[in-house]
Amino acid sequence: MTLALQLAVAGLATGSVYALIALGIVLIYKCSGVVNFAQGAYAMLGAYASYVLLRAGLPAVLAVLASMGVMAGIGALTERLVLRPMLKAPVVAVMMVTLGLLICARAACLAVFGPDQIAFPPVFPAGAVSAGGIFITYNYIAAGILAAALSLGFLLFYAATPMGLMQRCAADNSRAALAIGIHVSNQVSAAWAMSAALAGLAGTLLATLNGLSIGLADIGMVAFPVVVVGGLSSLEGALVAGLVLGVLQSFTDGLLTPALEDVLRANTGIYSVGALQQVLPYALLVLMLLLRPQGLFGRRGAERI
Amino acid sequence: MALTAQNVTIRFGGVVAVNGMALDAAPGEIVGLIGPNGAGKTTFVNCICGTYRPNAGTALWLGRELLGLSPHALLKLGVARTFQNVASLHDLTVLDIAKLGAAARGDAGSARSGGFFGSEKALEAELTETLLRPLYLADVAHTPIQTLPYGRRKAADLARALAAQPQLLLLDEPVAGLTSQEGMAMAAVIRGVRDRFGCAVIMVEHKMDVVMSTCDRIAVMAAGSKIFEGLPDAVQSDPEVRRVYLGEPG
Amino acid sequence: MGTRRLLLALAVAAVLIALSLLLGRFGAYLVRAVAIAGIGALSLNLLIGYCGQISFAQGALLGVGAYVAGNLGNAGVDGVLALLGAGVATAAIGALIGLPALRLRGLYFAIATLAAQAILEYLFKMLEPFTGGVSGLVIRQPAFFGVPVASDQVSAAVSVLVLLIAWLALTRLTRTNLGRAFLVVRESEVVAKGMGIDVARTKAWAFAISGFVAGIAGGLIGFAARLASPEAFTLDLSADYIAMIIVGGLGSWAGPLVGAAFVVLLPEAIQRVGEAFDIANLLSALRELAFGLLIILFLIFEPRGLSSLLPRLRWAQPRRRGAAPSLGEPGGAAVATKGGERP
Amino acid sequence: MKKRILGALFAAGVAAAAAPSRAADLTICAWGTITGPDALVNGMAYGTRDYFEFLNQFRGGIAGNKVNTLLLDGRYKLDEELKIYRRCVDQENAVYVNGWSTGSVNALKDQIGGDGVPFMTDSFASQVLDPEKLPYIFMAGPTYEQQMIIALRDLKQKGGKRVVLMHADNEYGRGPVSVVRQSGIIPKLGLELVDTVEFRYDAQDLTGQLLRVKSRNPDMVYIQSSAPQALVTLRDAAKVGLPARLFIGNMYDISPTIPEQLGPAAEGFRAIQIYAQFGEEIPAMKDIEAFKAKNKIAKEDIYYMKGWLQGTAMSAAIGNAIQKSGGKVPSDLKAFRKLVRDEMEALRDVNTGGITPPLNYADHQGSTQARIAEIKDGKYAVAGEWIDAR
Repeated sequence: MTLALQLAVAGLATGSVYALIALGIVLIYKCSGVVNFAQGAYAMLGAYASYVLLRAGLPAVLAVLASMGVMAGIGALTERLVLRPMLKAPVVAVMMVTLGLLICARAACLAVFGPDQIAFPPVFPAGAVSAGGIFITYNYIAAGILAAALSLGFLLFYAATPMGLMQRCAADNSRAALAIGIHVSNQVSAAWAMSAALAGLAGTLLATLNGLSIGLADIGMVAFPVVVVGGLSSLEGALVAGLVLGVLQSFTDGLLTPALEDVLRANTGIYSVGALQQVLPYALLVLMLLLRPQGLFGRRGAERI
Repeated sequence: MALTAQNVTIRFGGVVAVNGMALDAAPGEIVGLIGPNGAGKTTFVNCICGTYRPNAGTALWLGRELLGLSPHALLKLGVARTFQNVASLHDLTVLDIAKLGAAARGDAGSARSGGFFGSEKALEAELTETLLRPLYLADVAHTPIQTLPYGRRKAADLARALAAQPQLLLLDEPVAGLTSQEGMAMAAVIRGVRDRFGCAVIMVEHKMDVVMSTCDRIAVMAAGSKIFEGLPDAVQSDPEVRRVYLGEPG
Repeated sequence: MGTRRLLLALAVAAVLIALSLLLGRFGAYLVRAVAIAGIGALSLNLLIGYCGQISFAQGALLGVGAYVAGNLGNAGVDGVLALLGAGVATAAIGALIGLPALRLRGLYFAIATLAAQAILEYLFKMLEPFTGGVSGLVIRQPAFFGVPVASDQVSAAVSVLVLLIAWLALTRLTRTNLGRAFLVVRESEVVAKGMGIDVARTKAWAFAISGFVAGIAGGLIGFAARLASPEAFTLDLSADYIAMIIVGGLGSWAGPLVGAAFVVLLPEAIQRVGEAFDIANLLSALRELAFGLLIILFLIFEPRGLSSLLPRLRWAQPRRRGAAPSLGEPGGAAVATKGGERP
Repeated sequence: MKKRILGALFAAGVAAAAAPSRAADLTICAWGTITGPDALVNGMAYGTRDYFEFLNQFRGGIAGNKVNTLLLDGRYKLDEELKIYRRCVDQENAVYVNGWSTGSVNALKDQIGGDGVPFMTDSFASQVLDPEKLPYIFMAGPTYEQQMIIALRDLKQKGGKRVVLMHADNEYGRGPVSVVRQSGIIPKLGLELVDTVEFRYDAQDLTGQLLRVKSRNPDMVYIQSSAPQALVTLRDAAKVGLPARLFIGNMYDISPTIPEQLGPAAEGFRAIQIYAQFGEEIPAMKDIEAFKAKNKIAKEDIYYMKGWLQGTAMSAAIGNAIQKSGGKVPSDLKAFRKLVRDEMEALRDVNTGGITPPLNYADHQGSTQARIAEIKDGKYAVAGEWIDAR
């Protein structure tokens, strides 16, 4: 039981980081119809930016905020310089251009920071809570809570503030938004900026947990199943699916895989099921696409000709 | 009657786009379908030719139910359509488009595509002579459709539909976007097609002069329903039509 | 197809074959790598460039081909039959991956192929009796029509020959009804359906044919490396192939070949230039950076790819802009998928 | 313009690819993960290259012949490594090749024999160690299986019982673990294998796996993976409250990065140590210091020492081969390679300047001895004497 509880806590912590990344992807998709492969790269860049600023001696809070600012700038710049010229290009081209961005960002960090993992300066106090057989470090708790709080805060922002409303309006119907005086292209830039800043924060949190390396960018790939399972244009879906996936992966690692392997080892010649958690998100994704292609929270839309 | 559509109804969410629409057409007859924007004309056509699946209604064609069949199956039954906007098909030439139409008719064709190994020369010659030349497209047979002026693209789309040798032809605004000169030429072509192939034609169109001079019978739609049906001369004098369609106070 | 194009293709193939027979083993190695990549890119071009179905599973499909051809070859089946077998098996898997495409469109389908890639990679590692697990499958030297392929030069020549056949077959395919139907489906499924094209059947054929060619390319990869390893058929490889057809020019038939040559040789070129300077630890980063930048710049500034540059430079032909296939043109696909795309 | 630059770049590359290599007396070709997932241990790639550079700068090359060394980046990607191998053998005409990953050596083992080129593998995989069937492949220490057995014996001695094996999902990880598991040596030693845990070699988070390990209540967890994965493992072990002293890794888990990044969480972690540490007071260090005075050393760690040792062994064989040919590099490369191989196998009691006990290459391993190192106060310290794994 304590094992299950601890797995759940660990899963929620990672899941909330997934959710942060996935939120960014959904936001960009809603506003500009682009599935952004570079979201993982934003996370990685944000983490490296925080690292540089922390090393420069900035206090943790300031450094993280500043890195989010930097990422917002990078996000907006990407939209202006790369995505805008491709406004009329087909979807495969836009997807590929974001993939190109991912490759470039990784290569740039590789050139500047080298291939080895770097120790991330401590942002949260060291130490751990140990109660009732559950053992968890402050760092883990803080990262998990922060990510979850931010995700929720972002949902609130989107649902309740004027700017959020404008964003929603621009996303739902850009022509109508234009007609009532919303500067749609600015809103699209703003969405990219926000989404990159979110990813940057997620990357920083992830770096406090996992250390700093260009491998951080890989989280973008996990986020894709998350957004599809949640429903490509649903923010709530991204949040829920992120958490669910985090917990599921954690349970797969800690409970399902060993149980499965125990059975297989006892009864068959099969010894291992390998890195099962790695395919789990994708298996889930396929299942979802077959059963409910619009995702957990997505709506089915009619198509016009 | 060859085509008898009755009580065709389709809803999108809460909106009833077509409501209890009825229409029929006989071989060799050109039926015009007119009405203000949003009246549901194109939606009705989309229901008949398989793009949409209506919520209710029947459409019998030579005794067979059409509603619910795919466009692919409909073509085999001799039902073809043209599009309001001709899709941009970068790489395809006029002849390619015509061949696509011919392919859709299945086994009925006299000279079929040569497949992977054979030659298509015979088919090309047949299509050029019987379709492209009458539609004034023979000189641009090998030109990519994208580079042609709008009027000729529409003609190519018509050629595609005709290549399937339809017995029921649905035309969605065949002269929209054409100059009036081109429009009259197209109208003449449509009449020629009818005379030549003897097919039933349903034609959605806005341009009244074309409709008046081409159609044998006219149906008027408003808000998803038919409000009038009759001879061209009678349409203009009907007070209800004048009110909803020509904008005159009742 | 025009006689001129056929002659040109034959001439290029002849030169490549001669080159591979004359070159040293490393040169032959490069020619073979380009030729095999070219076959794989042709296959993907059929799917993405012609039928408009984005797939990120090309790497895994090549893997399927390699494993099947390897197992058949090891069981004593002749190389030619082994390649054909790999083609058929991969066509089946390709069609299976394509199944969701009958229901899903655009982005959703692209992400579904990501899943297919991940799941196949996992299976490569787990199906040990068939794949050799993480160690990979050691493949014996193949024999074609009973003649063993003893040297890298000969295997390069064989690859070029297969490339030529694949190129001729695929260019011919686009001149059939099915080929024309691919193009219409790419532009708009709605229009295609309205035209009476059986969209599901057309897509299924695209996946099967593309898979068949990919399987043959994969088989050649296996025969060349003499090993099929899960580490070789990753998502990175899929991305490489997509880059090839984009850099080369989507939807043209010279594009994939130019793109394959470019993507295979560019890293080697940068490597060699870089070795002149003492930047060993930066070279990989530079290679990746160049790769990424190329993709971005081509997509923004030259969406019709390298292959569209070649004739302009070489013969300075005036070209109608609209006549060439283009990624950047506001095509129906873009309009149909922007924003409103739902499965 | 863009096109022209690309064209020029291209032409240059193709020209370079087609041209024969630079004129030098003899060429050594090495590849490693300069950039990639296991770059943390790439000191050995630099070490081997630097040893030959050292010979050039301080000893006038090998028996008066300058050595051209080529260090390439395999990026831990199989196709890249296979391409590099082809280049080394056929284009650079290397007399001796030093290659990286277990996967690549495994893929190349037949070709290496066919090409007849002496090959020093950085991997310790037992399936490429076979002096009879694979006469051209050499390594520089005990195999992964032997390293694992050293750890198991140590556990037995200390009275432990329950063993967990953790490994990555690649050949390097899964291969040796299944060999040891299937050999039945664990029960033979009176130990119990309570679980085997496989993970993605590029995994960033192993919390779930470590909770699983924790639930098995092990006395020892052996990590068959390299420093980057050991780092993640120990970090997440601390997260779930498993002490580092339970863990022991193979020889690729000795990296200053681990105590540096994990601090107290790494205290007590142990690893199999085959070579002397960088900076130890041994004769070889004097050469390295001399070299360092004139050159920059990329990584000052134990893997650099491994590379240096590999260079020592390779150059000894090459030197003997040149002497047998009358002091000159033979013009027949094929024969020269064969001669180098024979001389390699004939190496006895090669002095390594204290990096390892003297080398004996009859078994293609050089040395089968190792010690166990433990992290104490943020540093690896040798605990105990040389143990022979055989």
